[in-house]
Parts: sequence; structure tokens; C-alpha cells
Amino acid sequence: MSATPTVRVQAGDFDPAEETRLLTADRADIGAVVTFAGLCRDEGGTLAALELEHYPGMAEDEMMRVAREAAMRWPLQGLTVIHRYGRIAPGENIVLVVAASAHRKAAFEAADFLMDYLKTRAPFWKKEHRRDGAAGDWVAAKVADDEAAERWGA
Amino acid sequence: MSATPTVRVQAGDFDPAEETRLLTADRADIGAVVTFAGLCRDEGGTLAALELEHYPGMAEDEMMRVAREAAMRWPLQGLTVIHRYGRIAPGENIVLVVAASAHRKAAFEAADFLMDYLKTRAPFWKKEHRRDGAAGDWVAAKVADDEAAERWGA
Amino acid sequence: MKLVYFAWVRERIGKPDERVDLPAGLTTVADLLAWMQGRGEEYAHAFEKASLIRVAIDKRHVKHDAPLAGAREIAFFPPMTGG
Amino acid sequence: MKLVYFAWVRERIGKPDERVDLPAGLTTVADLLAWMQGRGEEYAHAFEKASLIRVAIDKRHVKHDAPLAGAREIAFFPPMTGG
Repeated sequence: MSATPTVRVQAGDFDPAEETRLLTADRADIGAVVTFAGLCRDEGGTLAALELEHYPGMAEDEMMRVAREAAMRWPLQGLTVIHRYGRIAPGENIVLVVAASAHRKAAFEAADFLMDYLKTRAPFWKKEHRRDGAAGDWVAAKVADDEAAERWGA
Repeated sequence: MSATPTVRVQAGDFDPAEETRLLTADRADIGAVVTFAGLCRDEGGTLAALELEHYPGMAEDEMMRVAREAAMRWPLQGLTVIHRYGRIAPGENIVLVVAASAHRKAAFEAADFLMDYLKTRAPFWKKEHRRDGAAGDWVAAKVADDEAAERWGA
Repeated sequence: MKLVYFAWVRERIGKPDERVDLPAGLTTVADLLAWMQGRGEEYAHAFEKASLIRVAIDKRHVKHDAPLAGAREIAFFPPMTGG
Repeated sequence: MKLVYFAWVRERIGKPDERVDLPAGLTTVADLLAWMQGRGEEYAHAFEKASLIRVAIDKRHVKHDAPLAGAREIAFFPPMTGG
């Protein structure tokens, strides 16, 4: 039975090292920790910032549903998922997944699965603010993201 | 063209957060950072420590060959691979991979690939020291590890 | 019924949420989407490609053939782009 | 020729490395493995399952059909268990 996941939706930054430490401290049954950090890119210098809109309440619920699904599919000793909202500048963190397991493949697959599902199921939307002041656009969803989620066959 | 990988073989511990910072600081073209940390497990309390033997020179060379192969296959902005040797206690770090890319899938796949190949090609051997003082054994290689490496079709 | 809008659906309609009395005869999400299209120019614009619009009832994703019965809050939004 | 041993190959032979004059007529790694088996009890033990032993010539992995010509350092070890 996997550990209960930790899920947070927050405006402020997170610290991957501290989140990892919270999962691994004072125990010796973890063999593998995979962390995924998603960062805001500047798109070749054209992007001033991303504005992340979310559906409060549903964002947390949906992230927890996906995290619980991962914890059922893979034997995890710990699982943390954090997603930021609001204005995020290039180079800043957007999303974090930390998956800890006795086994390498479980940690990799759980983190990969979580990111695929967050992209297609967690209610967040990115708007681009352009550096040249022109009106930014909402980022379009990628068909590739739906396909990536489908490969897990849920 | 991917960045030149950083490869280190060392007795001392490493700091995943610091290695990540070195790859991502002062740039805004990275969208995804995947880190894998492999830790020493206590095997249900039976293990006192792992002794990691390595082939100096070849270990670094082979890790760099695998890292360069990953950097050719995936567009990476940064790639760091660190492997420890010597006596390692339960809960301590053994191996670290940090892969940074503009894209999530590249970072995930490169880190996964690297770990599969390190296991089957990097000249390290683990010996178990048991807590009860009985003579420890060399850890046996897993057929599953060879199969995992083969799925990349190199 | 509380209706909630996000991202460009919200921008096109011009408000983040509203309370609306739904007419009798709307059974499914698809029925509601068709009715929304007829509520004025801004709604016609927001829902012009109704098949693209994602819907959540009481903060859970639903398909367009889902029943409306029992819903307290219905959200409309474009495909998600988090992560 | 410098021969180098690791892990249980090293333990069974009882030393980490040695300098050896190889006899004429050894062409491939497989030839060398067969010769090593005959060098005494500890070698017979270390190389009893020769097909399991991994070999590196000048710090690069080679297969058992690889030629020995030009080698300066040959290493013998079990399948690796790093990572």
C-alpha cells in the first residue's frame, strides 16, 4: 500500500530539495527518488511572464485524484505534487512532482504518469504575457498531451 | 545540439539541489528538470552498509559515453551524472542524474535511459555488509536490468 | 444554478461566474451548451465550437452526454494547459 | 600484460591486479579466459563460469570474441551492479 500523497496549489514558489527531504528523512526503505520540476521558459526572449489561472477547489481535488491513482498503480513510499498559480516569470518554477519508491521504475513511471495526467486533467490555464507588450494569447492545448495521457490506458 | 554532460565519480555525498541549481541558474530556456537519486536501502533492517567497488578511469569514461549518447538522442540543456563509491550507509545517496531540457519528455526519457545504461555498463559492484555480522554477498545483477537497457535499442 | 467560466471562455463572456435559472427541458450537458450559445453575442462567441468546451459539474470532469440532474455548480473552460 | 580483477573475481583470485606474460597463441578474449581457468585453483574458481565474466580491454567493454591484439590492460569482472 502506497503512502498518502501530498498535494498543494499555491501562488508562492516551492523548494524541491525541501519537499524531497520531507519524503526521505529518517527512513531507509527508499531506493529511488524522481523529481520533476516544470519551469517557465522565456520562449526565445519573447515572453515576459505566464499567467496561470486555475479553478480553486477542483484543482486540488483533481490533483489528489491523479496522485491517488498513481499511488494505487505503483508502490510509492511518498508522493508530493505542487502546482503554482498566478504570474510566473521565465526561469521560475511552475509545477513539482516528487515520487519516492523502493524501486527505480516505480518512481520514474509514477512521476511521468502524474505529469501526463496533470496536463490533461488538472484545471489550470496558461496565458502568455509578451515582452513587446502585444496582447498575449492563451496557450493552446496539445493533441500530443492527450495522446501521452492515453498511453497509460486509464 | 545538447550541452556537454558533467560526470563525476566520488566517495563523498552530493547535493541534488546544488547540482540542479548549477544547470538552471541564470537561464530561462529550460522547461523541465528531472532528477533521479538512487539511495541505499536497509533491506528491512538487515543491511548495515553497501560497499561500492569501481574501476577507476573506466567508470568515468563509461559514464561519459552513456551521458554523451543521451545528449545525442535528446535535446538537453544540461546533464549531470554522479556516482559514489566506497562504504554507503542505508538512507544515503548512491547515484544522481539531473537532466534539463526545454521539453518534459526529453528530460524524463534521458534520465530513465541513463539509469538503465549505468546499471548495465558502468563498472560498479555492490557488496552487502549485513547488520548481524554474517558475511555479506555481492549483489547479483538482474536480468531485468539488461532487458531494461535493451528497450532503448542501442 | 451557478455557472463558472475560465480562461478564454471567461474572457469572451466577460464575467467569471453567474447565477442562472435554467429552463425546463435541458437534460444533458450538450443541451446546456446549445442553450448557452443562444444567450447573446458573447455567449455565441464563447461557445461557437461547443465540442471543444470542457465541462465540470460540481468540480468533476464530465462528458457532454452527462446528465445535469442534481448539479449545483457547472464550469465551462477550454482544454487545460497546466503542468 | 596487466590483468585487473574486480568484485568476486578479485576476491576469488586473491589480488586486485598482476602482470602476466601471455603465452603465444592466445588470439581472442575467449582464448584468454580458457587459459586463465588453467592457472590454478583460485583461477579455476574465479573463471568456472567463463560465459558470465565480463571483460574490458583498455577500459572499454569487449565481447568474448574480441581480439587481444594491442591490449595493454585487460580487466575481468562480474556483471555490473551500480546505479
